[in-house]
Amino acid sequence: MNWVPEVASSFAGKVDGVLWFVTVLSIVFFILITVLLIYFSFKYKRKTENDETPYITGNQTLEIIWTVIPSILLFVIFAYGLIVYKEMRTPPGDAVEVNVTAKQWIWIFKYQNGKSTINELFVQHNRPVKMVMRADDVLHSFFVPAFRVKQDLVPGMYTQLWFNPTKVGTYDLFCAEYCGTGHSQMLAKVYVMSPEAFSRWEKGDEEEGTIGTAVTKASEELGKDLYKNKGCIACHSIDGSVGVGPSLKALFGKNESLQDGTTLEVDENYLRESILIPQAKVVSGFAPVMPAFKGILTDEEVDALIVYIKSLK
Amino acid sequence: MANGTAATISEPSFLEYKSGFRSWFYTTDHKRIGILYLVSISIFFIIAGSIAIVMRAELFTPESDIVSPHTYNVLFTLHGSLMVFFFIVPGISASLGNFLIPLMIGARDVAFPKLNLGSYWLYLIGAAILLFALLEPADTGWTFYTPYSAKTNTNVILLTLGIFVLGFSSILTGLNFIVTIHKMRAPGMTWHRLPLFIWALYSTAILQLLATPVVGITLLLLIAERTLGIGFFDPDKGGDPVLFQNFFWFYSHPAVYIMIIPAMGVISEILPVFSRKPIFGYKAIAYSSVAIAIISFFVWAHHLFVAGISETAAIIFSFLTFLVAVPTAIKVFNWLATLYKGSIQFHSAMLYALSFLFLFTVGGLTGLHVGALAADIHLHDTYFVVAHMHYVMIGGTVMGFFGALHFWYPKWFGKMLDDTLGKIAWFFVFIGFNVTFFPQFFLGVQGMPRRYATYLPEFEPLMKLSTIGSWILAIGMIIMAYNLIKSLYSGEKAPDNPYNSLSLEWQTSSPPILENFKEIPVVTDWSYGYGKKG
Amino acid sequence: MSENHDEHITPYKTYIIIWLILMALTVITVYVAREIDLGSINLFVAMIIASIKATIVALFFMHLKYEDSITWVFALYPLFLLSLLIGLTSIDVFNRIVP
Amino acid sequence: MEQLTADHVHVHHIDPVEEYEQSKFGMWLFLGTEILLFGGLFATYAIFRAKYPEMFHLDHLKLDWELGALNTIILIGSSMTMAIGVTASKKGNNKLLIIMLAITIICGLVFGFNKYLEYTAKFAHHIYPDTSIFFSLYFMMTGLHMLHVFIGLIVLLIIMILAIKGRYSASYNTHVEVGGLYWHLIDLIWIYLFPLLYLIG
Repeated sequence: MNWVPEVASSFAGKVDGVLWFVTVLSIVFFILITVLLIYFSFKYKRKTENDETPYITGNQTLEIIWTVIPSILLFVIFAYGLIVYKEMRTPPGDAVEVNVTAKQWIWIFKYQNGKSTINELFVQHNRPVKMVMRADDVLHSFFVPAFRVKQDLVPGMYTQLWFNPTKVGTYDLFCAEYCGTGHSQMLAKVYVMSPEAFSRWEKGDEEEGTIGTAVTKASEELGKDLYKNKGCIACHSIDGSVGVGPSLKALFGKNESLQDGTTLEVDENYLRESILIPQAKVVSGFAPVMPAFKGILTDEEVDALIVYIKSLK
Repeated sequence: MANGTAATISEPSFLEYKSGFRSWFYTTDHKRIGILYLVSISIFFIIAGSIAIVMRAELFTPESDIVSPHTYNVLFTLHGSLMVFFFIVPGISASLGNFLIPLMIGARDVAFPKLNLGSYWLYLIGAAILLFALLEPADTGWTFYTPYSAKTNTNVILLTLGIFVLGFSSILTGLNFIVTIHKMRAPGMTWHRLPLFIWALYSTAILQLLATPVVGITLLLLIAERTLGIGFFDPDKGGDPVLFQNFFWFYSHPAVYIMIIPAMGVISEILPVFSRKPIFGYKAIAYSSVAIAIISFFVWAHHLFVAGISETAAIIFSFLTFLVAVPTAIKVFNWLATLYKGSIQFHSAMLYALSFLFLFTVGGLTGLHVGALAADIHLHDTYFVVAHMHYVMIGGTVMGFFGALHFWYPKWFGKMLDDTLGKIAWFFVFIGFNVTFFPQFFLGVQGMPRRYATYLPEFEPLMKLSTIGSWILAIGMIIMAYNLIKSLYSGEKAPDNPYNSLSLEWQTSSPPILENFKEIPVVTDWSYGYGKKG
Repeated sequence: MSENHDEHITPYKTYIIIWLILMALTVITVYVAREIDLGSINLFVAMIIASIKATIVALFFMHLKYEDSITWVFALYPLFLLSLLIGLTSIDVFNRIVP
Repeated sequence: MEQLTADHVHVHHIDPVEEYEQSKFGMWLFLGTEILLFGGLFATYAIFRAKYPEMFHLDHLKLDWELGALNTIILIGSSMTMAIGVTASKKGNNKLLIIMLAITIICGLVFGFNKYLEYTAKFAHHIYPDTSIFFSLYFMMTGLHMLHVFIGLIVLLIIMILAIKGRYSASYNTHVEVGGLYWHLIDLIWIYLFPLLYLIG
């Protein structure tokens, strides 16, 4: 079993250093206290009803010792934590900025080249990135255990964090601040890519990036992946239960009444429009909160999602 | 303590002198009010504990299979709110404090008996509001963070209103205790002869009195946000959501000490009696309680290191946080030294007191991890915090509470507890607690966020272990509850002073008579004079 | 704590004088804020005058002057906590980084 | 303890001097709680005034400072009459006590009436608690204060009824002193609210 998650950012090791330092100190004190506790308990266990005990009420020297020594150690812990904290909070000047918007319950990443992705963050290996973050609705928190970074996203205010990924790979991103029903589904992946792979992705030849194998997959399977990875799952169930948005089960061909009072039958065009520009026709009884996926999903991906939705009988 | 009150008393005890509904719900007797609180908080403890069992059962597998994610969110909101506001804050202070303060300082009652009853009624009103709130329970978490709490369409108002009312119950109890301890001590009961439990409750009362109003106004503002549309915490209206967290923790961090200091007081009483030695470092323990009561007001924002507060504030608060650790450490060392060269008897109450020392040490030391800035960034809002907090709250407060129940049971009810059964229950509680919460430290370090209804498969083995632990813990609690109730009927009649304690409450009959003492005792020495002077 | 039960009884005349002083301070604070208008230190001046008024009310109307030390402690400690609440919260709110 | 009839129960005799001291101390503690209850609002005020000085300036001009000043005079006056009442009661002058309580209560009612005029004028101009942060503060602060005035009035009314019944004397006047302390606190809070809201927005 791994004690700590993967060490995948420049300061992750240093954070672990603080963790280990405090842990070792704690263990020393814990052992000291426990051993004395158990030793005293058995050594001085009551033998007879009239055991004689000494009348000891205190000891000035001891009091001073166990006030001063912990105080010093506590100050050292504080200082050590502070030094690493300073580094974690000070992004280097050359850090690449990524705009992060969190909303119930998806992550939207906007890159400097104008690209944007949902629930997938692409960063380049060994290149510091700075996240400039904002929440749309309620508090969220950007947490990547492998990088040892966490920062709340607050509506109406920008917060930031930075990291320098030092290991190519795929990492989990959690929302760590409670944000409602879909909180535990508000997950994303961070892809740390080699410079070559990253620039290929940046140029956009490989829109699906991660789901690199996607092209070869059948549409329905691709749709299912997209449903899980692009955040649909947080609001739209596939088992008929009503969430924040309507369930996708048996949605195709259904008659829906809209907020403007009209009704329509759900067909491919309606699905496409509702994915790309959700606010155009909102089903009555639901709030117009879905983000627009125009410019985020490719035509092929929308097609795949529609095939998938059709399959949900 | 030398006094002549131990003589056999023929008067009926406070339990017997009168019966019937009115004699309880209109009583101004501090001991009966203590029992009323004890029963009420126990009911909420059972409800909130059962909710915890359901939550753990849900977390047995990564998927959501027993309850829906929304229901899970409602459950942890209720678990937190009930445990914090209905059980653990009024817990030791209102139940044992009410029962013991006048007895221990040699008074006939608290300073304001009618106000005391009023506090209890307020508690009941708060509880009644809560019952209505349960019809459509909130899903905000017990912290009610804005803007979610201002936006969710569940019923936040009733729950916060109930807590607001409870707040006033808590304030008035604290007020009553401060005045009682200042003005009603028996002749000769100087400050430096006061039992440490009284010092602890005095410190707690200061926190109750001066921290609670801030959460009162904060929750009131939250209610106003939902009803009147004011926007102090609403970014759309120019407000600041993080301000809510500042205000909320201005109360809720001192509240942590409202929960733990009384338990520390209990330990300071139990250890000397069952070691037959004076408490070590009386003044250090007494003053450190007061120091905690003062310093704990300055540390609230260590809950907000990643919330978006300024770095300057984070650094100041981290530093102050380490300050508050010092008095806590001092207490632990003094308790340990009390055992040295004692004559230690493993009564079930003593077992709880010793496990308090053990578990609270774990809870306190892991507090250093989350107090250190860099480490907290990683650990914040993960299971590490959940484990740390439960080690302090269950390993500390609840162990202290159970210890107190086993220790003072003969005095409350005039019956001896079944000590063997008590030890068996302790064993299950101790093991179950550790199996439940120790794995959560590892889960937290590995990055498992809290308040997740579903989780990634890689966390499954430890989550399963934790759930199994919760069952063992439940078994222990059931055995203990059985013991407590059974002994009421079939327990041996308790002598006035079964443990040969020197403290004043043991010098009157068990259970005490209506006005505690036949004559107000005159105190000539402190209550820890065990052992052979020389 | 207080063993001294011969309570101080304030004569009626004192109250009238205190009232006159309070009235005068009220006029001053209105005058300063509306007529002179000191700009940025307006707040400062107004708060000082209000605090003088509050102190007088507490000392004489509420007889704090004749109370024992423990009452003083519990009268002043909340004010200290309030300044702490405002001070430490301001340290947070007004030092946040803007990325 | 009144319900106890059993003959073998001790009579809980309370020394009036002790009771007086305890109650007065208890009330001071309660005032500490009240200060921190309002404290949350004062802190909110401090933060947002520093954040939005222009808004506070422009919005406070919409308040009727003359009415605020009038209310200040009324409330300080009522505080004085209350203090005189306390002294009267200590001197055993029950008649003066009743007169002073009556004047205090009337002042409180006039204060409330003025507030009512103020609120209705604001509503007429379509100013509500959600109009701006400043008005949120204005309504919350004065509203909570008004609630305290209301509670204070009830307390004073009860004390006045008891005074008319002749319950108080030079040796027993705990309620008067304690009720007086509460009334003075209401005055104290207003002494800060008036300049903060009406004068220096």
